[in-house]
Amino acid sequence: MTSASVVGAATLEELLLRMWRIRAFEIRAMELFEEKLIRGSVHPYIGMEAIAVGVCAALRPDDFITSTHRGHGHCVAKGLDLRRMMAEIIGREDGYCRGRGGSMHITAIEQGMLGADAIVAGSSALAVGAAHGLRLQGRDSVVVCFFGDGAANQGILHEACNLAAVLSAQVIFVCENNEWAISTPASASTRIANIAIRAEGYGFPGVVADGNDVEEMRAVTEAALVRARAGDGPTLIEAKSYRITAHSAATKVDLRPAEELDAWRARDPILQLSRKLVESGVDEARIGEIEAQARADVADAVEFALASPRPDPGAATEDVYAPADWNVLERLS
Amino acid sequence: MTSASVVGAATLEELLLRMWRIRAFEIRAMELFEEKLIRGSVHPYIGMEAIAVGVCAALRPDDFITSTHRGHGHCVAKGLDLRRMMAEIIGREDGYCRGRGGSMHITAIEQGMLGADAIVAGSSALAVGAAHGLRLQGRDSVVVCFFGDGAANQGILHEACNLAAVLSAQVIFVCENNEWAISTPASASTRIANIAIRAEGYGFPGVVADGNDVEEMRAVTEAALVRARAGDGPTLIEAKSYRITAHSAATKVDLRPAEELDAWRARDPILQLSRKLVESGVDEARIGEIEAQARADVADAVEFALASPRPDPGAATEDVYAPADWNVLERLS
Amino acid sequence: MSERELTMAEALNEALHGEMERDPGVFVVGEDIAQIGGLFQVTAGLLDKYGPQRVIDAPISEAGQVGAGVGAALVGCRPVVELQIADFVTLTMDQLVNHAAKWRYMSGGKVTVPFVLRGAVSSGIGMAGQHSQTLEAWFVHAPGLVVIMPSTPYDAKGLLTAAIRDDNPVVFLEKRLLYSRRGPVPEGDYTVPIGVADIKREGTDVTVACYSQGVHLALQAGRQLAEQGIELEIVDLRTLKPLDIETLGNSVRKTGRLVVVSEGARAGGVASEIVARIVDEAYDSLRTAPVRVTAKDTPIPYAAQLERAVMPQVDDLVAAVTGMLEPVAGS
Amino acid sequence: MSERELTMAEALNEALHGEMERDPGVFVVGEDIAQIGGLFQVTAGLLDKYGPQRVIDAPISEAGQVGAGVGAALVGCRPVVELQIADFVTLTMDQLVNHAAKWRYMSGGKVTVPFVLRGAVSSGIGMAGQHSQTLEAWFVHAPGLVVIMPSTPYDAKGLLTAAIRDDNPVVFLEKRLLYSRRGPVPEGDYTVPIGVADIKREGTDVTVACYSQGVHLALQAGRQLAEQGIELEIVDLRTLKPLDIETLGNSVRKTGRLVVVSEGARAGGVASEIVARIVDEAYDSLRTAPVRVTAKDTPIPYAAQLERAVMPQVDDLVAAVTGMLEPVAGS
Ligand SMILES: Cc1ncc(C[n+]2csc(CCOP(=O)(O)OP(=O)(O)O)c2C)c(N)n1
Ligand SMILES: Cc1ncc(C[n+]2csc(CCOP(=O)(O)OP(=O)(O)O)c2C)c(N)n1
Ligand SMILES: [Mg+2]
Ligand SMILES: [Mg+2]
Repeated sequence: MTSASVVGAATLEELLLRMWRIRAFEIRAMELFEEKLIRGSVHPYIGMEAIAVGVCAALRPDDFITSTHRGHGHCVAKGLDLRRMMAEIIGREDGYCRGRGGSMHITAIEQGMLGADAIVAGSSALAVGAAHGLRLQGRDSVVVCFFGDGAANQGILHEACNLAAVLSAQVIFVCENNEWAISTPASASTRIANIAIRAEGYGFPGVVADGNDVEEMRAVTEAALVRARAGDGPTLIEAKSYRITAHSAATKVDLRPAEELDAWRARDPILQLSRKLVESGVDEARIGEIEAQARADVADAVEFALASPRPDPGAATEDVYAPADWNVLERLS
Repeated sequence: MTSASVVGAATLEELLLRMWRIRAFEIRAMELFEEKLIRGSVHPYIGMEAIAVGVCAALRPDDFITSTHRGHGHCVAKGLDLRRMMAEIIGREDGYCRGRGGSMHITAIEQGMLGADAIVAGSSALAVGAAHGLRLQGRDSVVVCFFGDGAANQGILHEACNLAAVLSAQVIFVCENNEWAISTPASASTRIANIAIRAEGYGFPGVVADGNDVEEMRAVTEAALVRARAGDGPTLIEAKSYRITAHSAATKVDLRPAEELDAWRARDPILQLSRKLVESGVDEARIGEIEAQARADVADAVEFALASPRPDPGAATEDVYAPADWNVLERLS
Repeated sequence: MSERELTMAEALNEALHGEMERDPGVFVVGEDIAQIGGLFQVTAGLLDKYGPQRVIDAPISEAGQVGAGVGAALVGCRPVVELQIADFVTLTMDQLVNHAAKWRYMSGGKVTVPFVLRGAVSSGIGMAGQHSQTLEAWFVHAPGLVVIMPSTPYDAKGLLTAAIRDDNPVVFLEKRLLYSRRGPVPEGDYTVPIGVADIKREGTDVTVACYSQGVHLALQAGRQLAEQGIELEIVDLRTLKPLDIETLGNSVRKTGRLVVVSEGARAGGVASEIVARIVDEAYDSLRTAPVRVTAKDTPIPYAAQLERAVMPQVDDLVAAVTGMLEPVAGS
Repeated sequence: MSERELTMAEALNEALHGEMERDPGVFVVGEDIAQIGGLFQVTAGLLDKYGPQRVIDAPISEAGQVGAGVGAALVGCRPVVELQIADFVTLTMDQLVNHAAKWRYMSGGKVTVPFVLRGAVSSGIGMAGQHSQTLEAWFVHAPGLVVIMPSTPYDAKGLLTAAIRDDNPVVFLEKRLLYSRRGPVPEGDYTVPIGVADIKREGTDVTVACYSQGVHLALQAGRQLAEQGIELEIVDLRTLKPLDIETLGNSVRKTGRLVVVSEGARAGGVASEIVARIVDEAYDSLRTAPVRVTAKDTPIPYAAQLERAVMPQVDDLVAAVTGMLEPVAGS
């Protein structure tokens, strides 16, 4: 497969395909974790596909994102190659990070992906600095920072938001409020109903959006992009959504009430978009084709990944430092 | 002198005396810094006396405060002994911290002073934890956390506020907005007019108060105390004020516009309270007596401090660890 | 009397239950520690027994949790804060080092900060760069902190109990791969003294200073080398600050040879500190240069064979020992 | 040609002016660095020349500033972040170590993070517990970071220039007491190579490994000891990571004796690391045990005589040297 194009006004069918690619990728990743082909952890983006796909559909290729521990969806939506993603998360040489990073650290700056970050909220200040750097370079590229409801309570996010406001940085903060942080509901980690209101405390707009509605996500992002590119500063978008799977493939105890899960399953973003397409006249079969296409793309990615060589253990100590005059092996302590 | 009593409803004259004690203390401290009797730094509280005195006048002796680099005023207002304070900041054995802490680290838990903190915003989480600890002990003592406008942008403050909200901790956050953080005006470090609005983002009340009006400060604190003791959680009080002196006794460049300084000098909290007392019938001479009394108290404190022995250098390595079975000298690496 | 066996996670859990029962000032704070008992079940069952005021699922804000712990300690409680993964301690260094560690000294010795910070060191299972570090060297370099890293369930329970009762701030690091290891653990109350090393194997040829997972590397190497007639003396340091230099020094004086094992990065690591301490303590008894067996100076990579390549292995230790026993040319 | 003399603060300022002029991607961020040019005037004059987009008075939020620096570096800029006081680095350890230091490695070597974090080490003037630390040992223990601590204005300008041009994240620590020290500094562009130690005094009897303020202690001790006929060889390490073990090793092979001076706390400090490295490198050349002269393991106290008591002094170094030259009984 080739990486999905993210330019221009993608059709709804294209958006559905991207959402399905994410879902199919995560389903396979969870299986590969069970098969012990993936180590560490996998945090599936299942149920939240409309957020990343909607946001990234509004971006230009030269815009940037930063991502989280739950980052596969952001990568796919930003147009990364499923093959190299899969190779990374099973730890092979053709992976985006040559097997060094794994699931939580996919980085592809050439495609506007500044990096996934396994430190909750950790990448928020990076996004601000990247935006400021782009401004200095005379570029109007925007940086989107994805983070979770749990991440919203980290100090670094506060610092990043305030700094972004002061610098009028071209940043969009996207809070993926999926109601839970591992076993802790958002209602237990804050006393407020909408994280978006915190934007007022920094002096920029905060918007609540339906994170299961890909068109709404694209629309709110477009508005925020206009603001950002005009130099008017950041926007905080709170996308209300839910993760349909457990926190991670390794999760043992899941506290989410069955009714809550069922209610959100009924609002599955893929289901909703499919239904909408059918209502607008698209053939049921075409929907099936899209799913099949996505699954085939992922199967191809797995095949590619499994055929990719394992990294050479002898190279494990390389790339700690960038090349430099001093960087000759015997000087490295 | 004996330490000022802070119990009960202090009269305005008593409050004026406390405010004068702070001012007189700071004036002498700046002189002693010039004379090189004080090392490091001195951050005078001059112009902000109404905040600490108003807030602490509302507290019970068994309530607690945490303080900042600009902490002398909080200490005096909380009823600490001027003698031991002065001995500390000139580095003598009779100081509150036996000369280990100095100006930025006065601690007197026995008087409800959990410690001054030279890490801007650093003590905010301490205040929350102390409050929770008091609750566990079945005490309804409240903890007041003083911090500056500059401190408001630190991550730890965000974490502390949110944690306090979630725990319904008996904390009062008092933001001393004196418009400047060293050379950086508050208007350059945030995009908002009132830091108090950030309280909404945590789900507790935020109040703006006139930090140069000691009665108003006492009144808003009383309201916050009722809330806190009832278990209803924290309040953020933003006290608008100004430091009349430069950032510290060591400051070389001071950017504050003369007009701004003049305007605030005219609103000097001591001046205002004195005027009010006179208007209400108090003799001008009595006002002068209060000032004289405060200056005498401070003179006595300086005399005491200078007579106090210098710490024994041989004891410099003591008290790193609390006594413990393992804590015999030869085991200490 | 049949010896009861527990996993290290269960042993730690018993210590917490015991201390919370014993002292109402003990409380626990962390992410996902209450309702589900922590990702590794170290806090299991506490919420039901002690309620949400003493067993707190905190918002994700590690610095705030540590700072709150310090504040609660100042008013006389004994908080235990859990870091889900020890790497997140990077977020708390200011509260830990500029606050917990220094508050007593800066107050002139007037206050105490009885506070425990626990965290899981997670290398060895593919958690990659931001979830696999072990930073004990930093804490050893922060005067005021006690640093503990147990290797067995027995030690874990006794040391955590001692840590909670200690009046000083303690950093207590638990190797995640050891949580499921079983070993004998007495029921009820006991402490393992802080600052006392334990000789996990007696031997005459080479002293191995180690702790946490390193002890298990050493024990395995000890078995292999015994077959070749080489007898390791394995000194489990257990506490890195204070360091039991007496026990270690005596062992080195006996064997004349030292290998230090640490899973931390090599440069500036605990192994370097121990070499320097032995140079102070027993230089004249050394028959050969002490050798460090450590992780390499890299972040921890994801792929299995890369992670293995940067972490110290039993073979590295065996090679270090045999290397130092070879007759040196010219001597 | 008369040699121009500058203070270290002026030398550092020249390096910043030079690099900002040369490379539009260089920008500086910090507290009070723009309008007033920094508390120590290291960034003086930059705002007027390069404007508020490149010379930024940031809100007090050290972690955010460091994180922003990393982000800007990722897109190709060369940010320089100033910590007003180096102790505040505790607030940034996560952004520095889990982000700046690791991003390249975790990306499989695809990205670079050309980022400099500067800060003033402020012991010696009564700034007390939270403003007097020197934590280079932590950074040495964080693979991916370069660590530089200059001792002279010449080195400071050349090393800061090199640091800004380097493609790696650099921690650059400046001893505050040295800011006002003068020394010859060439005009214009030059670099001092990273990873190359400088022999500040040649001698035959004892090698002193030192850096930053320690170099000045050593030079003073060297003058005193020369009067007694003892010749120190003073190796200014200048960069602690990478460490120029070659130069240091050669010196120790010549003198057979090593004293390491560091103002950091003793346990887990850089001095321990250097002893361990020399044990690896030149054990057989050592005629006596290497000795560490360091700060004591305490927070830094306020009162003058207490601060002096815990910080290493010239006398301590002199005593260490004479102690190791005394004939050892029985040898
Ligand atoms: C700083 C930090 N603390 C804790 C963790 C462990 N952890 C990983 S994911 C997670 C929950 C994050 O919740 P949220 O931000 O809502 O994202 P979600 O997983 O729901 O997408 C936690 C606590 C971490 N990775 N980093
Ligand atoms: C974490 C930290 N960063 C920076 C400093 C240096 N510093 C000391 S006071 C100060 C300004 C604080 O401003 P504000 O909070 O408004 O308090 P004010 O001095 O105005 O009372 C700064 C930046 C510090 N002490 N701690
Ligand atoms: Mg969530
Ligand atoms: Mg201020």
